[in-house]
Amino acid sequence: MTVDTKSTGTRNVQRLERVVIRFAGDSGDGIQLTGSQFTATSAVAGNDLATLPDYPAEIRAPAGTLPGVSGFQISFASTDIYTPGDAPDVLVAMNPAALKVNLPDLRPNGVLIVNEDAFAEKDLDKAGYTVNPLEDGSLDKFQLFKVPLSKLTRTALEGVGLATRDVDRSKNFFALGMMYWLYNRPPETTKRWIRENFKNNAVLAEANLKALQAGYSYSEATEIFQQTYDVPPAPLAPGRYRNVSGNQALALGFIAASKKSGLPLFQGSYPITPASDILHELSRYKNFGVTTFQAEDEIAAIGATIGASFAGSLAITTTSGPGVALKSEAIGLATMVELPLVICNIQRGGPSTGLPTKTEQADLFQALYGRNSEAPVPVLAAATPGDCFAIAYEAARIAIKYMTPVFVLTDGYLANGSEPWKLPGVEDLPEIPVRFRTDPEGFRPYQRDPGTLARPWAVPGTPGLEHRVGGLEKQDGTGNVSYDPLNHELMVKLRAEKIARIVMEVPDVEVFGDPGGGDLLVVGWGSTYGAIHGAVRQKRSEGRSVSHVHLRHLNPMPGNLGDVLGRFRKVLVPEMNMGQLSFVLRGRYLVDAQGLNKIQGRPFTEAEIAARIDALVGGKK
Amino acid sequence: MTVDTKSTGTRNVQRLERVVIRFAGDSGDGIQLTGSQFTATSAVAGNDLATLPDYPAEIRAPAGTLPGVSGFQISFASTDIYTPGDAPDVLVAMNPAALKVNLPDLRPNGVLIVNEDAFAEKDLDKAGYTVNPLEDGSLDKFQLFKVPLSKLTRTALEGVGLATRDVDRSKNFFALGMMYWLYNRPPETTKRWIRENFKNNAVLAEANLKALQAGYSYSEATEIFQQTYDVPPAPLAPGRYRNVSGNQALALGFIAASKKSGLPLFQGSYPITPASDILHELSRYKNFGVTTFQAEDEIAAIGATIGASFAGSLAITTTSGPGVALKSEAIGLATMVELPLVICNIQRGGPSTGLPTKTEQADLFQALYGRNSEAPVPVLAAATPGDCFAIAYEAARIAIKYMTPVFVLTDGYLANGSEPWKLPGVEDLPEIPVRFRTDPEGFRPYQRDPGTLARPWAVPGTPGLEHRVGGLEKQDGTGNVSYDPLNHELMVKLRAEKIARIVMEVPDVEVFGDPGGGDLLVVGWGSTYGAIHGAVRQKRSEGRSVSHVHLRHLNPMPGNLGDVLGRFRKVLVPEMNMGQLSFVLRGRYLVDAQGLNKIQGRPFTEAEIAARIDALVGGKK
Amino acid sequence: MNPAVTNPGGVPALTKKDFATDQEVRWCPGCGDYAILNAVQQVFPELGIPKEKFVIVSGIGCSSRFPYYMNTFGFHSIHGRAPAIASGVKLARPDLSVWVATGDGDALAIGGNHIIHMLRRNMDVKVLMFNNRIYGLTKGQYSPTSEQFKKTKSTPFGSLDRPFNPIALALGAEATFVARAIDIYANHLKEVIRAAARHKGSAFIEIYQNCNIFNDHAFDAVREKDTRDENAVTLEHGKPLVFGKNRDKGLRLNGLDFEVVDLSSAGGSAGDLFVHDETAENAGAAFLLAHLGDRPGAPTPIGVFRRVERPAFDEMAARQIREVTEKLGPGELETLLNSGDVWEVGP
Amino acid sequence: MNPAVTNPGGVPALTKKDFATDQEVRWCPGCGDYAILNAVQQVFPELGIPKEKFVIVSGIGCSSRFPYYMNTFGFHSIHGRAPAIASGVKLARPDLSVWVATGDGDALAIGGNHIIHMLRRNMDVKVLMFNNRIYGLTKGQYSPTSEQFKKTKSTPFGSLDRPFNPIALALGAEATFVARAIDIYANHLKEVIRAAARHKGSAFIEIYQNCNIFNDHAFDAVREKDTRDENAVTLEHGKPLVFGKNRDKGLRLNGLDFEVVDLSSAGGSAGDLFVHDETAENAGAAFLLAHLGDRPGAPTPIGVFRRVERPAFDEMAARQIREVTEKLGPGELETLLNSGDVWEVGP
Ligand SMILES: Cc1ncc(C[n+]2csc(CCOP(=O)(O)OP(=O)(O)O)c2C)c(N)n1
Ligand SMILES: Cc1ncc(C[n+]2csc(CCOP(=O)(O)OP(=O)(O)O)c2C)c(N)n1
Ligand code: SF4
Ligand code: SF4
Ligand SMILES: [Mg+2]
Ligand SMILES: [Mg+2]
Repeated sequence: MTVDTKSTGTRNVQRLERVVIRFAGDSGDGIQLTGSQFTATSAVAGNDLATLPDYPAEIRAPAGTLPGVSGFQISFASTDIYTPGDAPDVLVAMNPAALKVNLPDLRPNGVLIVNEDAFAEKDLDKAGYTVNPLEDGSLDKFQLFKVPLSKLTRTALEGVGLATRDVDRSKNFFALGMMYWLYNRPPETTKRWIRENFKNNAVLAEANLKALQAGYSYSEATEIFQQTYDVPPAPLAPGRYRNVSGNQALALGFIAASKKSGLPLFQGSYPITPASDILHELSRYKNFGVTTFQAEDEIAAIGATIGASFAGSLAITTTSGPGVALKSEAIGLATMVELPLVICNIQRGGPSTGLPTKTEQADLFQALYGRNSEAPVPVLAAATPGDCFAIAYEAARIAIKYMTPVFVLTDGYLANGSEPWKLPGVEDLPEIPVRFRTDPEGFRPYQRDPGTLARPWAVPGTPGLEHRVGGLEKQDGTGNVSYDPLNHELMVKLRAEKIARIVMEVPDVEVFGDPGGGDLLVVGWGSTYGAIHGAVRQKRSEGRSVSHVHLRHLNPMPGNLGDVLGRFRKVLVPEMNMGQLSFVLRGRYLVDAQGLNKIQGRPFTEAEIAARIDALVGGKK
Repeated sequence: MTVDTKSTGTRNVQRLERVVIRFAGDSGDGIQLTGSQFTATSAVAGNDLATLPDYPAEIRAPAGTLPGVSGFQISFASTDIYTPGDAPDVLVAMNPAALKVNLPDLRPNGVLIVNEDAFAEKDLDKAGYTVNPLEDGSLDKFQLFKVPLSKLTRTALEGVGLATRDVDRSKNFFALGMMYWLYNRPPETTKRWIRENFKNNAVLAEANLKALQAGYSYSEATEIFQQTYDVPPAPLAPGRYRNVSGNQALALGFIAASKKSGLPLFQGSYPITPASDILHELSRYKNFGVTTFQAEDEIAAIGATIGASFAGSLAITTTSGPGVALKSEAIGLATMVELPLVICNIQRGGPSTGLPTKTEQADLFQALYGRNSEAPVPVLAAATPGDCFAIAYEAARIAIKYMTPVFVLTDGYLANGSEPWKLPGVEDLPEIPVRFRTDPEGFRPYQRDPGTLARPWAVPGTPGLEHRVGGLEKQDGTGNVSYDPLNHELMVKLRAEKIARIVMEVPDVEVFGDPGGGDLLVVGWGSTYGAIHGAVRQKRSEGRSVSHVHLRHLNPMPGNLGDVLGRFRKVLVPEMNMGQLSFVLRGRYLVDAQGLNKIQGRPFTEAEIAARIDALVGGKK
Repeated sequence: MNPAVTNPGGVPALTKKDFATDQEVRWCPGCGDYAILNAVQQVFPELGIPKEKFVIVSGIGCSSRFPYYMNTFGFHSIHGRAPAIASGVKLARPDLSVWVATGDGDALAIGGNHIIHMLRRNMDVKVLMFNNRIYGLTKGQYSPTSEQFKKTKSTPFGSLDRPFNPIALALGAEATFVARAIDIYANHLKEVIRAAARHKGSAFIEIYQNCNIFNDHAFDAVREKDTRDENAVTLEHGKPLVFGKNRDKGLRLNGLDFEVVDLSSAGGSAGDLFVHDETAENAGAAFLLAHLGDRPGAPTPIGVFRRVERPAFDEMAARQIREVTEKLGPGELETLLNSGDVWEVGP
Repeated sequence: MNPAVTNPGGVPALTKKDFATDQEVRWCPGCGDYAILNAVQQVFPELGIPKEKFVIVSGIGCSSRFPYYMNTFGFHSIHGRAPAIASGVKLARPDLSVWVATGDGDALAIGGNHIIHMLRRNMDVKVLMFNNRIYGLTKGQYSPTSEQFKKTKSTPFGSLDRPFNPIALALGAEATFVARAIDIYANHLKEVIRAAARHKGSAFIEIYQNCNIFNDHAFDAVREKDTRDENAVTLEHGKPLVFGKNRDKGLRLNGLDFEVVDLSSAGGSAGDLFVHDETAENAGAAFLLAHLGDRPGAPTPIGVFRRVERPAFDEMAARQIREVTEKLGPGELETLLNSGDVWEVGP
């Protein structure tokens, strides 16, 4: 929450607790870059933060149109924060279309910075404005700053030796420079980034550096902002931090698991939004012994993954919902041959192709039930971008220990969003022991570990362990094909029991709030963590009897969950779907869970959850 | 139940109420043929009946081995019956392997007819017998008839002009002749069939006719059976009957829907056990305007089906569980473009390739939830082989009326099993009105019918209705691509609401037993109908307060189901899976449904269900 | 029936505008897709087919947005499956003119199997494959037609896959019509599209398409004015293969190898040049031509590689239904239900 | 590394028996699969590869039960996906000798895409495709290699699909090793399998296999003693193409067409016969030979159509990892985690 952002009329530095800024412009305007630079700088400044990129499905929708608008929201604070914020305090709009799409979210009296050079008639036309909103008074309730960004950038870059078209591309750095000044942030991190990133193009590097500096100086010189702000560092737990997106963290988690287990990492994948970045990321780490295989489709991707697992790799496959649909038959095979692999679903809006660049968490059912017959698989879900690291690591550990495919669910919001992430100590990571079977004496491919029920991992190349696996039902112990009725029932139950026993790996849920019970328990999973947590904290601070439980393990669920649910008078499950977790809780625990369902391709705001809490346990009227 | 089958010592005809016969032999022995001939004859004789074929996954497992054993069980009766019976009264075993596999099921004092010519040492070896069971007294508790079937057949066929190997192939007809005599059945139906079927091979026709007659005459002449039996016609409802298997009935149902709707039938399919026969069946009916397309895989099969639906056909795709897995992405597309099609899943044992020739009903979750994101689809399930006709017809009707893909679930047991089926009057079938949109005036591709919420079916070739559909989220009404958050939520809800409204088509459940409530309600779905119904009838006749509800509509469920469930103290759900319907009932109605789960690749027996009923509401001790 | 054939006249004259939709075209400025759209919008009105009889099916990719911009019936389906869906449309309604718009990823990565099966079946569907040798929509991963060792988002150290040669693959799949064109050479592209429309059966057209965002300059050699004449040879039915800015080079067969002949030099004679025959029963020449561009110094052929007549699948399917119906009589539901061993149970 | 090459000696001598399993072989009596199993069991011990280094992956079908009968590592996977799984095995462990056993349905219907992609990549996996021109396991539907107009369970009035020519398809997919053999001609089959094993990269072998239950006699012309010499020509590297019971016929190129030469007659001379070159850079001859059997009077070639050296995918992938590691140094987890903009928050 911001303490006070009102302009006081004299130039001064005001201390704020939390700020929400949204950059918006054409998809060609470099908005994602601008946003991530501001993020990096805020991270280095020690703020807690959360981000929400939002870009169109088209590569380049026609310039200046509403569908072409790209946005990036960042919330940074001197306190713990959990979401990129509900309503932005500041909106930077590079053109009329960006203004039109984003203005409804700007909070009253918010700061609105626009590139007034982009408000010519044809620009207004494309955005569907009949009158110029900069002139018709419709923006009166905001603090409007009309800045001739294009013109100023051109002036600043005179003589650099770039064509006008290219010069105009630098105007995002000009805007960024202004924002750095406004928030008293040194532009050093970004300068370093520009130098590094354009090291092969000195002219562009110079242009961008100049534009950045010009924006900064312009703000200082013109005193356009009568006030600047300072958001002090957040009291983060001591340690080393970096800013990571969910997809990055996921990739790092698997590399860490590979290193700790001593197994080479194999990724079989086929590009799909918003999962492709994991492939891009991992393909850079060949010197970690990572094999990335871009297959001809999702089926081949998981096929190769299963093959690599059979051959003794830590094998993963990464995709989004439609890709998981294609992989379902092979996942069934993996449950039958009981090989370790991790299937990551970076969920997006559906059904079908749906809203490919938007977020949703509607593939829980698919992960749990989306296969023919009884093919149970553990399901884990990350709560925040940084948590993707831990979830990936944990999924790999469970897969190997229990010899099973494991599902990891994240979503577009986690994948592209970022937060400061406290680096784990490599030595603190749990061990991942791997015991390949090597002894031929008494070897039986489906002989199970009495504790975990895992079968042995006997990889090709091991003398004396020649054996056959496959998708037909196996005889208990020998693994030979068996059509025996009772053996089939036994095997179905053994496979189920093996997954059920993974509850041993699942920590009991911890209740944030009143562990002993109360009026309302809000249960969430996945990326809703931040919004739910923020809302519950707020409502608790207002005295409501409301608690929060967040599930990172969807199958098996924590052993104490049934008990915990029973202690609350009401249970609310906010989800970005039509009530999937809610249904599962009802079915498993016969608890009358109610859903709060948002299916808009964008995350919950804290306010939305807070409002429902109010409705359920009485709020301010 | 048989009234009395004990031999009385004098030759006479005894009247029985119900008989269960199992034929068993090598997969090369023509067992399925023998079984279906006995079935046809019993059907024509007016019995109620039910059958259960059971054959190995291999085309021809090595002759004489246990995995090569093929079986066919038929139960026929003068009363209503619901299953092929638990323990056979008669077992015909053509070789030692067939004896070994099937003997455990024969009821004590049952009739056991064996081909003693097939019990040479090497035959015993292959079946794993160390001593000859025909001689070691181990069969004393049965009425054992050792018949030199091979020798007798060879004698009978002398001079027909067939090689010994081919002569031996006719011994199944000899055995069938004996059974006809034993059960006082005229061999005419089979004779007609032989003449028709071997019309291009006079020698084989003669051989088989002779063998059949020889078996019949042999029984009469030798008086080997001191008693024969008569099972009078069952009091079936008046009408014309024929015997159908589930796959046949399904095919007929779609042809009927095609005729009644006036739409050409299109089937896109890829062969898979146990669904292939639907393709075989429909491909014979080209003169009904049926287009059957054997695609390169299941994805292409449903792809073509969606295309044909777009182009205005009554389009169906038929497969089993692994094939459905592959189709999941396309089913999502079908929900988005809202086109009518029917997806038939003839379920088989799983997971993965599992037990391809065995039955199971473990794909309910897959049908309900096996897709990315929120893609609801109506799900129907047939209860008996004959019911497949009605379900297919109903699925087609709903698909067209609501413009939606519809799932039909049957299973291997229904598909291959058969029962007497009362022919529906063509004029009694419900109408299937089709209203293609033709008027360009005000046409909007996603304008919905206010009642059903169906969108218009505007097929290519219609002037003025040119429009585009696809898998991206659509704008309400126009169907244009839309990334608007609130529109997305609206559309997700509209799609869900459309499916929910199909409850208007779903009759309220009728309780067999005590509609007002009682101790126990047994809820079933699919092919468990017969076993549950039989068990519940039996237990009711013993005075237990137990009722039966059988679901043919799994989504949406009948409107009164929640109420009905609430009237019973306990709810039991027998399923050939780990508890899928049970879970859904719990989740939807918060009822503490208990599962009775059998996952053995074979159907429940009445006794198994009766035993659980006893355990729950107290039975005979 | 091929609608182009059965609807020769009586159709109100259509224009390019009739085929434009009200949807904003959303490709990057400069994308080669615009040129292809333009060409198709120009050819369709000429074909004598009523507008409502066109169906364009696509998969997923930048290229697959094509149907949105064509005012015909359209289906923007799922990744790779357009040929299957189009096959269903055509089987259900052989009177429609069915087209597939697809990309190199859509058609040859995930959709490879459907394409080759549709081609071998000779289903009367026309495929426009926009080959930009990259995955455009997912922002720049290499595709099955990308050159080996290409550095892309997913292969920062270079890709390892050897590419498909789409023409050779189509020929290997027994395609009856195989052609190649270039996005911006409108007249040639339109000629090829017309020929595909006239062809009865599957037609496969590879269109070199520049993706100026993720794979700019991929086709410069054959696409830029100043280099193309030296690097591309246009296949013309019944004509010798000649190319070069001054049409001073020709191609001659030496055994099974093509060799370039300098027509301006003394030894070069137009007499022994290879004469292209689209309709040759033997696909050997087409196959050799498909690989011509691989060899240094040899030009890349554009135009129709192969065009042979075979019965179309959809036509045969319709005929089979007609013939069986003639033979057995139209199916009667009542009779069908009553077939087999039927018995009567009295009241 | 190709294990055949890197493990030349030091391996205890293996025999056929070492490769038999304790599982009962469950094909129909008389099925051609037995002969293929026999041949493979005889060749494997000769290859100088330790038994545990063999992996055989299959899909689903009668043919795909193959791994159960080979005492190596084996994977009986799902329908059509064996090439993908095998690719994963080979990428993870390039030191293994990886084989795919598959059928015409498994490989060319549902699995068509994986096969062609594996071939173009030149993944070092050997494919034994049992072509019986039918779906055996599902009891007799036509397959993508069945002749057109075939009456089967699913096509009682005759199928309409034109078949794939598997050799042509493999060549169209840029395969580096393509061959054909016949189930019961053990010596030739074994020779071809040996050549595939020696080849570094993908090898595709089509094996004509008789299904005596659902498609008996499909290959009689080239499979029966009395007809085969007239109907089949054996391709031998560096040798002219000669066939006939009395080796009295030869094949000569006339332009791009093969023609049969009667060597016994006056005009016939062995001098101008076509000399087979497996290793020709240009796949044109192989492609022409692939279609030879289509023409009446011409024999069906068996043997190796094409065998060219290209770097294998798995080898390149391993090399890329080595090279990047050499260049950047072995990855350190600690360093990786600490990369980018890292900052310290004090206690
Ligand atoms: C099942 C599935 N997998 C992956 C994707 C992601 N995807 C969309 S388009 C595309 C590739 C597009 O490449 P291409 O067909 O060459 O089209 P272009 O964009 O280059 O025109 C991919 C991988 C998807 N939409 N669906
Ligand atoms: C996903 C899936 N679809 C279909 C099947 C059914 N099926 C099993 S084998 C087979 C075809 C086998 O033909 P082929 O590969 O030629 O093997 P063959 O039995 O002739 O050796 C089919 C369609 C399956 N097992 N899985
Ligand atoms: S990304 Fe490439 S192919 Fe896609 S629209 Fe842009 S320029 Fe065209
Ligand atoms: S069905 Fe055919 S292919 Fe299969 S085992 Fe029998 S003979 Fe062999
Ligand atoms: Mg592309
Ligand atoms: Mg086959």
